[in-house]
Amino acid sequence: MGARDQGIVPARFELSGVAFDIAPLRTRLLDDRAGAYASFEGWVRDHNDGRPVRGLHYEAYAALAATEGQRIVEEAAVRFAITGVHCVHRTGELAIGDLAVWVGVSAGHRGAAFDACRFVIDEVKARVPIWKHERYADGDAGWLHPEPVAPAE
Amino acid sequence: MGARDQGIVPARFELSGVAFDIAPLRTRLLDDRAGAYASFEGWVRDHNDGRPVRGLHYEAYAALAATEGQRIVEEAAVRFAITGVHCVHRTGELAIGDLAVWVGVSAGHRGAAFDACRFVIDEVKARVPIWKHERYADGDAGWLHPEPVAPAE
Amino acid sequence: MATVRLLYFASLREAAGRDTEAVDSTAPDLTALYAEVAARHDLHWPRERLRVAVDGAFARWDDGLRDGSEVAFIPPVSGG
Amino acid sequence: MATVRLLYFASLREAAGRDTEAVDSTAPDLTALYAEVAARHDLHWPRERLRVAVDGAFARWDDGLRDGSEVAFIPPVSGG
Repeated sequence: MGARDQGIVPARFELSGVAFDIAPLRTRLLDDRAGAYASFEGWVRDHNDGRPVRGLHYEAYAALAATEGQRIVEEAAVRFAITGVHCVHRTGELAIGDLAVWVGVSAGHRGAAFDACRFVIDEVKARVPIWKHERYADGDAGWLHPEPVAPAE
Repeated sequence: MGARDQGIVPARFELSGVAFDIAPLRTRLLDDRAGAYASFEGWVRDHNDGRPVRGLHYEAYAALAATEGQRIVEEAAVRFAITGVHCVHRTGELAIGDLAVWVGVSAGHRGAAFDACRFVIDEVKARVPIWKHERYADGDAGWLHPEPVAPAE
Repeated sequence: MATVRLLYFASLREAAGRDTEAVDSTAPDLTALYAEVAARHDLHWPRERLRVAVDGAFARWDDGLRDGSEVAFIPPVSGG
Repeated sequence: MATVRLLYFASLREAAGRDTEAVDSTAPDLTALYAEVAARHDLHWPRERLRVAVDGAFARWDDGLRDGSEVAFIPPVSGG
């Protein structure tokens, strides 16, 4: 893609301690050269592994999460023919239905947009030092520390 | 997924002769059971196959497009573990940067959301009777009728 | 003899110079109907590149003509 | 002897009962440092399940201790 050849693909990762609006972030990815936009949102579900969930909390090692997240979006900009990529991950207290993470990718064609979007969320889940603490309806609570080789969802 | 087991996955396809807002359509896909949302947007690019594009027009065989599009989203609801799917395709006159097509999918997990979203846009492009008429910067114009076995983008 | 309404879209519409017309035909099937129509309007699309629909649903080329039906010849699509 | 600041997160933080502490250690590398810390705080995470970071960047377990650095033991992550 022209954008990649010119080395000017905007690639940005951020942590946010508060709820954020996707609309203005999406608008910044609009590009007259781009014919495709793929996005992913992770929402807080009302259950996990069959247990009713009441709410959750994300803790981050902020300094390392910011650098590792930025590395991931920059890897995506190199690996895929895209025109822009942005990811924002929440920290702090979240309720059912709240937006936990957003990834937006613009590209010339849809294949690269989908592939880069999937790459970013997969890598963020695997590599960025953020931990989920779930509170269950039965009063129990706990940190999620998935097995290293988790089955693909 | 529970939603699929219960046979109540909302699946909807529409044509729109005018610009439409994505936000309320996305909101209708929110679901407390859903942890993942994937979306795709097709935008009008300023070029195609190296030729500068000034604008375009989509013509549809509306009756057949509506039934074939609806069949596609219902196929997606059966094939993938999703909680909702919606696709809207524009017809009529569009300018550079305008939204041509939107697909939104909610699901328990991200794999199904991405796969269903990709399935819907691929099938819509291959099967729904909608035709693109491009106007080029050099004054030329023409209908796009891709070869049946187009290379994957 | 069946009377059918033909619909044309995109470049087929431009080539035929109309978006619809009523035709009376004795063609035994949709393949033969397209051959008649292509000859009359000088359409250059080979049938193998087209699909055919009857009354808003995809049909088979060897389907017979139903009197009063609406028949559309579908050139390769380019939505999305 | 190096003085380093340790950071704990998630269940490691709960097990250690603190989110940070300063320690003086003669451990030759980060592997040995974690062994010391795990014994003192009764941490049950095997080192193989953890990653280690120094001054905000992932590090190797056989890296030596840098005096004045910040060391974090990273349990399996669960963002997204």
